Amino acid sequence: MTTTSKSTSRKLTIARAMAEAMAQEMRLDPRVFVMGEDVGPLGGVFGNTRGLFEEFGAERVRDTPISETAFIGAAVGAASDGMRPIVELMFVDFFGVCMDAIYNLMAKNTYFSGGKVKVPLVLMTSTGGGYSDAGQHSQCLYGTFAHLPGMKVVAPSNAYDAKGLMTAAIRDDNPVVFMYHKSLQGMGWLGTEKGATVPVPEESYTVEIGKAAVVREGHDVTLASLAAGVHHCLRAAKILEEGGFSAEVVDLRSLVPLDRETLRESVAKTGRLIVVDEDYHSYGVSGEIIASVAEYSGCRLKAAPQRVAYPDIPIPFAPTMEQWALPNADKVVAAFHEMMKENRGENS
Amino acid sequence: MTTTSKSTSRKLTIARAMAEAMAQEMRLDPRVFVMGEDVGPLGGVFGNTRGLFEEFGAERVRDTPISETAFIGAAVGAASDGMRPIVELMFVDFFGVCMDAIYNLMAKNTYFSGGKVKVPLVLMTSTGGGYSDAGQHSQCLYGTFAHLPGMKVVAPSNAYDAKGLMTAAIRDDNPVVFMYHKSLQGMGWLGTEKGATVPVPEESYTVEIGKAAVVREGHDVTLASLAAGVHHCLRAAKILEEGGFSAEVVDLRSLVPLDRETLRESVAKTGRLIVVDEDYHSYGVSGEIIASVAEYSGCRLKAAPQRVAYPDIPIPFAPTMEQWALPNADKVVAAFHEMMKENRGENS
Amino acid sequence: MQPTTEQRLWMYRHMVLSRYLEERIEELYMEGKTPVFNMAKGPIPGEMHLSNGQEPCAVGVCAHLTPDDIVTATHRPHHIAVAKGVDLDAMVAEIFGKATGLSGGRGGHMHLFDAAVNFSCSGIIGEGLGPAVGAALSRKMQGKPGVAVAFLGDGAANQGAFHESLNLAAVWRLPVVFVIEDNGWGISVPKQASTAVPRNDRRASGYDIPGMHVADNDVEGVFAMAGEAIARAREGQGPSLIEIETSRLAGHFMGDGEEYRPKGEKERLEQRDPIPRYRQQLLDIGALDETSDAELVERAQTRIEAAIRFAQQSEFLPPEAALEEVFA
Amino acid sequence: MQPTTEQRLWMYRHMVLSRYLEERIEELYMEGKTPVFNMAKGPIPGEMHLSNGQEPCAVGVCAHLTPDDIVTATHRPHHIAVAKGVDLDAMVAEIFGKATGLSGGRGGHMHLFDAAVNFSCSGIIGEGLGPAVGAALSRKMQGKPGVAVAFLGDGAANQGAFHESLNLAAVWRLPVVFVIEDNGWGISVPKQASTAVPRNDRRASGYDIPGMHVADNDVEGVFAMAGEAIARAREGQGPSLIEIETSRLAGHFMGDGEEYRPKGEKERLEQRDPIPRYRQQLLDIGALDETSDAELVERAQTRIEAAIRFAQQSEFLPPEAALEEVFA
Ligand SMILES: Cc1ncc(C[n+]2csc(CCOP(=O)(O)OP(=O)(O)O)c2C)c(N)n1
Ligand SMILES: Cc1ncc(C[n+]2csc(CCOP(=O)(O)OP(=O)(O)O)c2C)c(N)n1
Ligand SMILES: [Mg+2]
Ligand SMILES: [Mg+2]
Repeated sequence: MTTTSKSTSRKLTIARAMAEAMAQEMRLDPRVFVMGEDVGPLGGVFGNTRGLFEEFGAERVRDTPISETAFIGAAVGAASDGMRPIVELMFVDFFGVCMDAIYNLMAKNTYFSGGKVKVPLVLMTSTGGGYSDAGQHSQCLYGTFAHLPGMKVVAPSNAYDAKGLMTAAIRDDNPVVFMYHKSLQGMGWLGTEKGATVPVPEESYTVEIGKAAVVREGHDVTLASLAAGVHHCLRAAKILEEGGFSAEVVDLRSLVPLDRETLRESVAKTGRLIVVDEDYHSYGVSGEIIASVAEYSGCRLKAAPQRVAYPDIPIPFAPTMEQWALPNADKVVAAFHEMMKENRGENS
Repeated sequence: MTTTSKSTSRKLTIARAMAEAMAQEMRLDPRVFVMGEDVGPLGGVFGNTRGLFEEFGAERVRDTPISETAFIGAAVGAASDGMRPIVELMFVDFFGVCMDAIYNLMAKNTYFSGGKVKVPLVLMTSTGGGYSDAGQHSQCLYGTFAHLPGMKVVAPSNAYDAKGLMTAAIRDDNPVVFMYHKSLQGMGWLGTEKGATVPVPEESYTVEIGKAAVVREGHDVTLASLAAGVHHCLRAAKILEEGGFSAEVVDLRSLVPLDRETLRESVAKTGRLIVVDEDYHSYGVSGEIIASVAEYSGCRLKAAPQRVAYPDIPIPFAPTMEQWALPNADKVVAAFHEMMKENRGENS
Repeated sequence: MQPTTEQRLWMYRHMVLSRYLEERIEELYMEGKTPVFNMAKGPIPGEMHLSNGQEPCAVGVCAHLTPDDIVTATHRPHHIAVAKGVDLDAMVAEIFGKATGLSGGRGGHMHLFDAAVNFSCSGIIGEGLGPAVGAALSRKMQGKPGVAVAFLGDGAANQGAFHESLNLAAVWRLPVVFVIEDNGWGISVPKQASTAVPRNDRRASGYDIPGMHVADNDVEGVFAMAGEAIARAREGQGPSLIEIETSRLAGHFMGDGEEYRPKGEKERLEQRDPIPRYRQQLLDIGALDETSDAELVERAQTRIEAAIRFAQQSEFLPPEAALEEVFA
Repeated sequence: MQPTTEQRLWMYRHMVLSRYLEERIEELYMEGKTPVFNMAKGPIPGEMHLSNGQEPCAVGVCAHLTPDDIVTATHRPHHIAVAKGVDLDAMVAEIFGKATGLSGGRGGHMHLFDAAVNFSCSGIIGEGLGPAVGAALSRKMQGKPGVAVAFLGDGAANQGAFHESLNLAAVWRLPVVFVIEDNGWGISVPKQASTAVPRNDRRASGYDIPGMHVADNDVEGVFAMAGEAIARAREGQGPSLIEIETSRLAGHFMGDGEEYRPKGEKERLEQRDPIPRYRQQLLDIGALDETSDAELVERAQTRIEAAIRFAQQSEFLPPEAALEEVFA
């Protein structure tokens, strides 16, 4: 199902790419509908439902009360009854008010029913900081969602993947958590990562959930990341190139399923691994990626793997502190140079 | 503050050790009180508050409505106002209905207030399966709690540690999540892991939060685990001993802070690591432990580290399926033998 | 609204079916658990929440439902499953964890899913309310008939999910009925220690929906109120809330010592056991006579015994099947 | 209950203080954000929820409170913080993220904590209710005086935390007052699209507690109702719920285009701006004259300017301070 043609040169932001994927699926399939806070006339606080209310009306683009437990639970009930809801949890930071509906209900009903009840539901939610929204509005929580079985988890780094993953998510018969990073949305007021706004075909296409992409080839080190982190890696790779080193960048795209093969192949080639993760350092994505490589005896590492992750602290408001704590290209470059000091010989 | 005297030969179950620690602290400090569902006259579904209601009455041992968000939120409010609540979340599986109060409030208020508001609160919660309570009553979720900054997380494997960690937790000025494993509680109806019921001094003592314990020394492999997993490791170590191998068992005891030093020292000595974790396989404790060793260049591993974790599936009801999926000593032994097939040479 | 004779007998038969099922489960559950009670042992391991005494809630509501209507039930689901027409063989097999069970043994007694009759339940307090609202929304959006009924305990009426779900259903005027089985207890905590109002139907006005109350575990009272609420829902008049005074004749779960119960409560409740009471009522009005009753009871027992045999004779799935059905 | 002249002037002064603060923040917030609005830029980055128009809720309630009483506020906290007596210098410095801020810049505008006057707030809808209940419990258990007031928006009244907290407070008969600032909006969603009842005070009866209502953003109406509710709480008569019709004169947050507002609404609300209205009221009854008003306004402005200067002249903590204060 994956189409890789990028025939068009039309560039879209992730916000518009998401909205376009939803609109196309809503035109095709009357069972698809959207609900969440401010997804209607406002078009989503992060712009990802813009235009949907105007085209599909209040029945299919439903503003909800601030009742995440009820409306996500309701989405599960609707999905089990034949609908294909797309629900928005405005900030992933709010998961705590509704996690039961997400992980005990949405993620488990298929299993509990022995596969007889399907839950085709997309839960889209914004992640990430960097604009001083402080500790309850800036988290990524990738690890929190990826840890709990029964839901797929994707996090695109650019508009092409965002559209393709959204279409794939809507067509998937399973719950898919679609995590979009605010700094990539292309909403001016959140700053804009230019690299996220890329050519997007007008026609509908899917990007397969569960496949990582090698977005830059190299042979000295593997930089593995997702969403905003991919752009830090790409910038770091450029800096490293200037220094004569060649970095491979793996965009995980999907945390569940996790494409360990692509990751391991890359590290088997480069012999070095740096994981870049805006989620908290411990017990999360960075640990899992490193472990996935370490436990695989096919990878002989030339140096201990490193991670550039968010420290284990709540996210501070003051920009000085927040920016200092966030991953960035310089930290990745520094980690690489640190790594090069270690000499394990060729097969350590 | 840590007393290691085990002068007494009186054995207690973890349930009784927890209750004793609470009672002793409640006698000392009028600010300490207990609340949660069925902690009063019933004495806690898992027996850990038995006797408290009789001694301290309904004011200090408060049965609550089934309103976890409100009563955990209330505990935070009380803790910030000078009280020292011990709150029970009956099964950790229920975290989804109240995680906001736990991680956005309890865990962050100290930081948000710049250290000016303290939240001395113990959140105790039962974990673990093995008795066919199915997918909403059998989880461990260690990784879920350990991943989110701002709360300490402990999980004792025996009554001595349980009492000492509970006392330490109550005296701590920070929120501490105290995770007790049902199979270790010593409640007959949940089966009983004999090794968890150990001599416990009558007098009050603390076990330092954040210190792992080497509960068995060895030199061929490090078996790292916590709570019920420690007993699987100890059994595996015995089996391995019969085969002529010497396993070191590290009881992590505390996930936050994580005692990476003890862990790394052990692996530096043994050169091999198997992590045993009843929590879900991916993005959790097992990944973090492996990564913590792999990223530390002081550990030269003789074989790729392995994990014996719960697969990434909801927990099935049927005992045949559940028992098959759970970690156990045989799986640890098998992982070790698998590991021994790999020959990396001495410094790989 | 008065039931027809046929409806009366249907309700009575399903009460008898459900109770006999519980009695047999109680016996079977204890196999392997004596002399030492260990929940992990025996042919039915794990927690077991029996519904003895709460049958009026199930039958009085489900008498108005078709297989097409949706029901979400609680951790105490058997009586409701029986009344909703869940496949008995597959249900009992699920309780035994067998391959022939509703979900091959992956769910067990708290996770009974029968898509054919739109039944599900869950082990988390208040968790069924959101899905019922969503199923009702689905029907409304698809223009398909169907009412959703969410059952919950009196304890569950203090969960946030209760409030959010009632509000959402009311704002969107959805065909849902919320039915509280008020047995006066949430495990060991009595209702008055956990609920700020004596009667939860009073909370309906906070959502501008009708609140109804049935006293004394009265089968036909439930039938009447539920009939009204369900008719309203079918006619597009939106949700209702019903609270039913019922009784938990057993412990919270099997193994519960019940020391927390006030002395004499259990005996008092047993004297008001709704099944003999309803039987007498039916005898009194001539809907039933001793012979037809004996026949009905025997047929019910035979049916349950067949389901139990089916379950006992079924195999377990191979252990590796644990890995399947995580994703569709 | 009628305010004394002193109370009237106190309320008016704090409304003026709060409004002037918001006006200045509005200007300062936009520094560095023109011509392109980017939330990350300028001396005050991040989200900014102004309280313009909602001052009556803050002053009418806080007029009855001492520093010892507890207040938990929302994501829109400035007016309440000002009325509760939060240290203005440290508060403004916190909004600027400075070392001298209430928490050294770790919290920012949605996370203002001033333990000296028992004030806190949070960015999660409904999150302050549980802590207010707990603080009230703490006072009751310690036998210390003190009432807790939880402020919330009308949108928050549909969160599960609302229901659970009101029930818990009522069951335990705690000294808490829940105050709903009904500005008719939750971001872009109007109240009638999210709330099943026109007035949330109606929900009080679901907890057997008094429900009160104040129409038309009326300062002295708030004062009267809050006075009653707080007095009840102090006397041990348990919690109350008050809903206040107020108005959000600004957007939901700075940068909000507000296209979703019905035409003319904003102008209508501005004409009913509570500050000139209350000023006129005070002039009419002679509590204020033009001179004393001008003086009061000037003093207020001077105070705010001083706080802003303090904030502007303060340093940031060193970046590594981000790692501190995670644990006590
Ligand atoms: C969110 C949540 N909290 C707590 C529990 C534990 N629990 C299971 S049943 C029960 C009591 C429920 O009382 P009620 O709703 O009245 O139902 P009843 O058992 O009386 O039928 C509790 C507290 C749970 N399953 N889910
Ligand atoms: C649990 C949660 N859901 C959603 C949000 C996003 N959000 C922030 S403010 C707001 C609107 C709140 O409306 P209301 O309670 O009426 O307060 P107001 O903004 O009108 O003062 C929403 C939805 C949040 N912060 N927390
Ligand atoms: Mg009950
Ligand atoms: Mg509002």
